[in-house]
Amino acid sequence: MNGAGLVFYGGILLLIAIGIWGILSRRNLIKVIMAIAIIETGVNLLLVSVGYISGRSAPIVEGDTGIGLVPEGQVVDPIPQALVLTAIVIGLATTAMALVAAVGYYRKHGTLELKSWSYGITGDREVKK
Amino acid sequence: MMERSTLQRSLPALAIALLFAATVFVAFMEIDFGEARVDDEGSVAGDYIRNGTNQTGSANLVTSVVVNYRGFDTLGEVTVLFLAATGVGALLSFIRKDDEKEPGKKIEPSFILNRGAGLVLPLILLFGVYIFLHGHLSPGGGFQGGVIIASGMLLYYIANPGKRGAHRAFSILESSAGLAFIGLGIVGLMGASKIFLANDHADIGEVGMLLSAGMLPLIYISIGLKVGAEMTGLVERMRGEAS
Amino acid sequence: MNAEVFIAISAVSFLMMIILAVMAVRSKDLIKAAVLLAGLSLVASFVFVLLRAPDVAMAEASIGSALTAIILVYAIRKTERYEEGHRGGDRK
Amino acid sequence: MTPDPVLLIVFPLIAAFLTPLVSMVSKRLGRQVPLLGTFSMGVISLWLLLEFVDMDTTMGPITTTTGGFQPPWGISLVVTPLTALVATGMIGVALYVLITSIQKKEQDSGPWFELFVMMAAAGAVGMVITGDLFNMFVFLEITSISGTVLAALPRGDPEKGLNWKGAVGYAVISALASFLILGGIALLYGSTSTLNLSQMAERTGDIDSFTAGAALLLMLIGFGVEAEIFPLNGWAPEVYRGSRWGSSSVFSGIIGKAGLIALVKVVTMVLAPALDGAFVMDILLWGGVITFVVGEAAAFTSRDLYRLLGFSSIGMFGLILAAFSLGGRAGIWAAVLILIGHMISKPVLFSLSGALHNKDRDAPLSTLDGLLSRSKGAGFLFIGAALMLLGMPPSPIFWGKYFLFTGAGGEENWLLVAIIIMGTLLEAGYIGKILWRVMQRTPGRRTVRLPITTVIMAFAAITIGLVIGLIPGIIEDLLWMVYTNFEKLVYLPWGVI
Repeated sequence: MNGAGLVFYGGILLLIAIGIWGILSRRNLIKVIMAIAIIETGVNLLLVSVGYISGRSAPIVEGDTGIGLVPEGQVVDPIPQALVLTAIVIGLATTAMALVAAVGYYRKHGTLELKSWSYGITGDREVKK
Repeated sequence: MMERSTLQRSLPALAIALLFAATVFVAFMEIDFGEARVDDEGSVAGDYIRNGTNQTGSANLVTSVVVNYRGFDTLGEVTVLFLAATGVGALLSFIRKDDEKEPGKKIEPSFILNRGAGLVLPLILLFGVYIFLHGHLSPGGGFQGGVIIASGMLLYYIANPGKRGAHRAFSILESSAGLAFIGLGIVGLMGASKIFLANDHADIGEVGMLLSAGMLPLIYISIGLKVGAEMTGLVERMRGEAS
Repeated sequence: MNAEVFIAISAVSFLMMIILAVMAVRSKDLIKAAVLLAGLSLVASFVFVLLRAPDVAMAEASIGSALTAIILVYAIRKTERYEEGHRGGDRK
Repeated sequence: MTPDPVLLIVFPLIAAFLTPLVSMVSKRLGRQVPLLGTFSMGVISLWLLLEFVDMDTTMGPITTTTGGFQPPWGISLVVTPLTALVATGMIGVALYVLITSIQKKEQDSGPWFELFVMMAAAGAVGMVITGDLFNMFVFLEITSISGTVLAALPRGDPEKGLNWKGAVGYAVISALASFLILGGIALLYGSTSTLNLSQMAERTGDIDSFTAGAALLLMLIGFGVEAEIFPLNGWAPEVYRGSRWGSSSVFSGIIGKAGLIALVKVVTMVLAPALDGAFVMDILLWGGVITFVVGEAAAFTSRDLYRLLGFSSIGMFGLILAAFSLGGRAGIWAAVLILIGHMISKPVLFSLSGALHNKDRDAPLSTLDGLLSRSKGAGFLFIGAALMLLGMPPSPIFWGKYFLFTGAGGEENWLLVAIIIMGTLLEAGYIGKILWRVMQRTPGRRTVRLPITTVIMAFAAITIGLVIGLIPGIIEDLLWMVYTNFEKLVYLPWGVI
């Protein structure tokens, strides 16, 4: 295994681990959404690193190369970059939706702490007979 | 007491997170970093690299993937952004009533910000347009150009808190740019290949020129306008003092 | 750029990102966390440049750091600035 | 002539972009645009389904491609008998919800509800028919953003506050789930160099089993959240409890089903061949069985009508997943039949509950007291739909459970048989409980007037269910085709798509 891989994959997964730790240990909704944003950045980095090829340039043909001079063997994988471009925009959309829901939750319940995920019988205690 | 319970929650959480990350990390170590997998037989990306410029006429291969090969994804993506902007507006319209009761602390923009934003706005907008017009030639494109336009508009709004009312125009722009994107896709469906979003109607032209790559720049312009309008709408609605 | 320099630069960037992420998660001040998150995105966009992805770097710098931070700050302004348990915060 | 499957996505998108424009001119007209979009989707999907019925059973999938390149270079859409059936069912649920709420004046400030119901259906259809992994992620996002808005819309007057608790839970968990799926996509793309599902399926046999296992973990968590599989469904009860009946129908009939089919599709096509297939299917099987038992048990103890119906949906998701992963002819047929029966009966139950209790409060089970004497029509429709859900003989669910028992018995998996019987008894318990309340005599309570659209749509839905159950010939061809496709298109021993 090469050192660059260790640095990249290791660094990215530590980043993701911090995000998961944030989600699990924090109760503040906005902080949880921030932790998800950290995970999102990590996953995007992961996708692009999968497409990286050492010693090659960005997937853009120089202006004067023209047709016929295809940059085979010179550029990195363009697909993950295109996917990440999409994923970043989608990430903004999901973050915005989650934030609006958090603001609404705060306005209704007066707190940003999501106390329980009331599963099963526990949620029913609140229901009046 | 508080510190202790935070710690009690924190340590198991950290352990779970590290365990999870370690599993995924070991899995990723199987994928060699920096390896030229695109040169392997049957790699889709390898075919894009070999034929991308010839097939789509775009000098920027990421653009050719985003707009042409995987244009359907991009259509879905601008739809996601559209839905988010609409959804944020819809949900905030129920919250906004409370805002009127207790107006937040308004920050008055300084004179320099006020005047400066007016001067800078055309330049920023022009730069955004430049970015998405050259999406098939250089880094950047519809998304990045759209965001730049959105940031220009947001700066203008911050500097001129009184100026409102462009929401309707943005909404119209957003919808019509989306319809234009689908329309360009249907051109492909009606065309020779009968394939949605096919780029076979226009001449591909000379790679590296502004007027090249067939429908690609047209599609990227509609994406750019749509993303610009949507992001402006999204952030302005999050700000929530308008309309 | 030779391999060692590449590894060294990326290792430093990752170290910075990890420190920023830990600080953002630990901070009780949400505005501060949002700013730290924007910084994390900026470093990430630098890493995207290292990975030869200029398109993604542009998008990350503008969307990931600027717009996400802006909507986070707007959301925090509509709610509370400090997490529960913060000393001196305006707890209700 | 076969319509191009891409129209299934293009029509609703046109309608979605037109909705704000038309609403500016007239709010009333704006509400009709999503209905029109959903209706056109329904026409295309029914047409595709009928294409399969007309053809002989050897017909392969109807495919199309986008972007001007053949797969794997362009994104392809693959419509098989199974996906056509599921897509038609999901669009049917969306139409049911939209048409039934035409008459009701919801106090929303715009056509939000209609728009997002349509887009949830469009995203779900896209998830089911797409032949590309990343495209599936994009459609998943369309679905989950629509789902967040739908989860927030409350019963009764939205001005009194939205169901924020449900919305924020769903938004946060589905965002996390979708990024985990994206991580899985990175893993799979890195090891196969393709995103096309069928090409990926050919290649995953060679990848390292630990890598495949990690991808399986990520995909199970990611799609399991959407499919409301235990223990990833903690967000679901709050959504069912506080959202309006239409949103609950969309979650149980469209979003959850799409997550389920996507999970089955990804796991059986792509990941099972990379690992020990039987082991992977066992994980899905027992995940489904546990979800079934937990869901039915929670429904049994529920005191809130909407939560009861929601937990019952969760139980059904588990049962369908278990049937799919049991595999074989009996398992696949059972899964399809239970899926159809649930898609027909649950929206009817939700809509009748909505007509009874449309307030921003919990609905105790006593809401149902004496329904039959208060309104003959509503009572009979409710009893019919509830019995169909339980699986009384002419119901598709009856045949589904019959095949499930023969399938599990055929494999001599008596533990599975015993657990399914236990779950069904729990189900019979709570359905008996609510039916007992429905048939009670309660003099003095006000009579219920059902909106005419609700009566017509509920009657139509139950009729369709009865026809399928009574004349199995209608669906038999299709079931055979689902199964032969399953064997034929087999990329692999477990291939379903």
